[in-house]
Amino acid sequence: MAFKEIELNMGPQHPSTHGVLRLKLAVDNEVVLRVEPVVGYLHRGIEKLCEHHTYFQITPYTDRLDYFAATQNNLAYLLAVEKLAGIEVPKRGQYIRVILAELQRLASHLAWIGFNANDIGAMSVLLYGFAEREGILEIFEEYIGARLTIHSLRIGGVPHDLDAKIISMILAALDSIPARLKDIEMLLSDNRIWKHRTQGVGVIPADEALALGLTGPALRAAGVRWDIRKNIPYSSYEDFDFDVPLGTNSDVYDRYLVRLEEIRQSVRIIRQAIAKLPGGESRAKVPKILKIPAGEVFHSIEAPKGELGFYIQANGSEKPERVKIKVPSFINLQSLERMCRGYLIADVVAILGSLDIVLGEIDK
Amino acid sequence: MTEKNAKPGFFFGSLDKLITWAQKNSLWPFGSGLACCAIEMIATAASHYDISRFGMELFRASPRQADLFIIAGTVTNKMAPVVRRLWEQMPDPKWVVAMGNCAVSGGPFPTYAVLQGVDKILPVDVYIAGCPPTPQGLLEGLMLLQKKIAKEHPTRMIYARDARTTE
Amino acid sequence: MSSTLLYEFIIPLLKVAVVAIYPMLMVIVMIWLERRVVAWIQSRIGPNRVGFQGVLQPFADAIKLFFKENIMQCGADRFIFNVAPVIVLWSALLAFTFVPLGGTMQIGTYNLNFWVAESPVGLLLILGISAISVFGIIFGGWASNSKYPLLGGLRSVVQILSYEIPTGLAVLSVVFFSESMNMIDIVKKQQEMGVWFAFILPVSLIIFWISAVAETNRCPFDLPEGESELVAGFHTEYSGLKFGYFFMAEYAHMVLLSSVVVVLFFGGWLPPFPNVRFLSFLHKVPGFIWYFVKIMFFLYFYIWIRGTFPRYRFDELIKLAWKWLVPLSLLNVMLIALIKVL
Amino acid sequence: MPEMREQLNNFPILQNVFDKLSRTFPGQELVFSFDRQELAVRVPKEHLLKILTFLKDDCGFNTLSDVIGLDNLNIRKEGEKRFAILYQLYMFPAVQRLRVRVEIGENEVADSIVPLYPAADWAEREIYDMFGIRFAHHPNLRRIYMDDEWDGFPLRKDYPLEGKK
Repeated sequence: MAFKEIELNMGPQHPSTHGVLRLKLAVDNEVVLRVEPVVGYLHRGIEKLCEHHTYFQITPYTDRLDYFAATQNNLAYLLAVEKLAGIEVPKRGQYIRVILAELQRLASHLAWIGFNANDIGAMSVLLYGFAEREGILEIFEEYIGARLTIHSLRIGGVPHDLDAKIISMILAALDSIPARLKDIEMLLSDNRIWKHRTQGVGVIPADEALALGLTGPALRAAGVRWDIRKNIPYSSYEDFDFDVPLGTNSDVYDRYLVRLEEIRQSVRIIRQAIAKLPGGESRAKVPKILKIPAGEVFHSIEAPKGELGFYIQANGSEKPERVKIKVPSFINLQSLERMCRGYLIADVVAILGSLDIVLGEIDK
Repeated sequence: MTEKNAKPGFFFGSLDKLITWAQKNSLWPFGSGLACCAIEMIATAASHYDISRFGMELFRASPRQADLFIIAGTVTNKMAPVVRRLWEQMPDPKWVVAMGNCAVSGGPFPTYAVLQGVDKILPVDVYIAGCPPTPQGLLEGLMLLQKKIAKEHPTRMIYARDARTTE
Repeated sequence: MSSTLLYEFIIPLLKVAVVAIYPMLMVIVMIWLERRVVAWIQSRIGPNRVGFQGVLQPFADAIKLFFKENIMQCGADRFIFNVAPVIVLWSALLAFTFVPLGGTMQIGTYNLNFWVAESPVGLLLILGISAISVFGIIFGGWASNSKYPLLGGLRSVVQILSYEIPTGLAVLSVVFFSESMNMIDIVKKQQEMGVWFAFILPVSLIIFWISAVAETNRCPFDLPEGESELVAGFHTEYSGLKFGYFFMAEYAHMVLLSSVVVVLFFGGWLPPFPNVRFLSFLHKVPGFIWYFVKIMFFLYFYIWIRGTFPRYRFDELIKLAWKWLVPLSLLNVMLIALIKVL
Repeated sequence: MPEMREQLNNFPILQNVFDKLSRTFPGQELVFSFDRQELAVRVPKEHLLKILTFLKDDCGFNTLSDVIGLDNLNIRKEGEKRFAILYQLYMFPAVQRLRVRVEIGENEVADSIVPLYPAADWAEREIYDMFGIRFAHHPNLRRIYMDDEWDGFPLRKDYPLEGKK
């Protein structure tokens, strides 16, 4: 019987492509032969917009890149601008930035666990993850007034100081997270069906992951110890001790374990940051009209999805000449083709979920 | 009795009430999100704000079974024909809610790649402002839609048969 | 009105009406129960705006589905596309004729028995008729003329056929004890032996229950309409009331298989603890109440599983059927045959 | 050049990369710049592949973080080429960064580094899509964001923000 390959289209609208991503699958009766991701359905031209806005006006645009971790995008952009303009952020401002960034990592990972479990069928974990994430969104709503695209950092530091009410809310949220993680782990970690669906699926060796430019939890699951918070500490991350969770055989199950462990480490970091919160100013003096002399800088941080970097080229005016955003999901999605060969359609869904891609970030 | 403003009699009036009551209370949204607003839409469907109280929690993945299309996010020029085709695939009594500034009017992205407002390609019933609108904002928009559905007259085609041609 | 007309024609007609409406009522209850229980598992509230505590929600869904536009795929095969949902729903409803809903009740001179038909091979008929629903699913998948339903249809064929075998063998082990495939005799045998088959044959109960969940395409075996993989599986292209048929058929199958499990293993309409002296007031409660209570437990169990388990992958599903359930049920049948002989 | 060495004194690894580069490529005009603790080197277009292979194999820059396209229409001095491509290299585990800059003319063809770093595949397609710089020997050079039949290259300075109607 002539072998006939079906061209299946996991189109721009599909329950498990986390947004508007199109996967062209060449399928031989459920076994995937080739995967070709097509992106660009959410390209809004943010880099072109950055060239027409001042440094202050660009920060809200960075919220809408990775809309799960808005504060992390702000942090990456602002650290690049401050490095370019030579602005020194006071210690208290740096600590508050670490607290907000790690809270945002918690929210992003909790949402990811929910989506990945929902892709593999466990719908309840999606609801548990989102219920826990609501607690963190309330903190941001109390601190800055918005929930998702919060624009919570400014050039030179943070807009408001952390008062006792917010700190008590943060500590309350941190207390409830480990209990909720235990529920999720009880439901998933040693569940035979979950193990069948995730162990040995989407395996990529460490050297190939490095060559493909993979970063973040997906790379750490391959056993590569690369966490920019540890390698090139920024915004006083060197004051906190936390360990970098590593996986062994780099499959969907290890990425799940690495992210679970990262949630616990983030809770540790926030507790230390609150305990050692120094006094003083929380924002440096920044001129109203910030003109940065010609120069270029590339600075990257450890976002929940991977290494998020900003390249800014200044031309002396108050608007940047060029802003290029090095986006982790864009590069991670490239390795999907390599990871999915020979697996089933159900595995493509699980692998895509384990990469934790966000289309707002990929299409910029 | 001119057909233009034909009033539904008792029978058709109460039949309308029954149909619109049913349509209002079992609006199955189409499980398609485009950008940041989609995350707030899911947060609205999650346990904290719980859209299932209104009977809307069955997010149907296939357009054939959905009757409410929430445009949650930025509609780019590349995505516009896809959104239009998805809307056409939905069975007839269908409603469209434009959620968020990007869907309402292009929002913060006046660029070459973004369609400035989804009402250029779809008939929109309710516009919800916000970038992204908070879950309370989305719930309020959906309740407005429910009120709008309650005022509709699906059996108009029967009691105002000629009106259909003059409409 | 002569008594034969009453006894021979009107009462069986009423009974047929009851058995036809009974699954529909159960479907209505199930829709509400499922959405509330799953919501409760997921710390949500579930529908509570429509009528008192959302009780009218299933009616709202049904009426809305009735008035939806009826879309036909352009390339679809018209007749098969329309017949598929009818087959799936019809096969579930027809099988209910042999399910005993309760014991016999003495009214005046006439003892009214709570089942429509009694046949010496009732059990086989039920399993056979409910297996016809596979045709509906394949027709639905194939006739929609698009890739995802086709994949959904293929998956359901292999799944339901490979789970027929453990079902058959588990039923065989029960028939060893009840020496008859007549559903009423099975219950009478359990009454006679004073113990339910569940306690004698726990292994075949487990096997039967797992294959029952697999046969109704319920989570964790809901691959044919795997939401996150195949968009909506075999009923992707169905809209309006045709989709409603598939929706109702799934619940009707659940009620059917729960009632088969109840009759085979938990003594259909028998009150629990028959020989405990001081609990004898339980006998006053009529049979169908017990049957209903036991069914509700199993329906709740279906929903409970849906709230907790992730979905199987296709090869795991088949491996579970052929590497675990079939050998286990064969062993079980041999074991029971040995016990019966000794 | 010698004062560049002093600047790199407290960065030993970057210093020996600087020495190796200036030793093995004495002829070509490599322009080094070290500002805000970031070492950047400007490389002529013809020797790009040779230098990048040398950096990857001998100097240990084993990962490519990003490929950045620039349109210097407004800020270029006289006689300079219009476009520039920057390769942001990263050395793991020694944790060092290096930026290699190449100047590209209006309709010159750059050569693709996908055989060296597979990660550059989509980044180069994005630069082609946004700036119109073609890459030789690229596996499948197509637009990645815009429609295939979109005319114009959006990130060029002379392309209006609202797009051509």
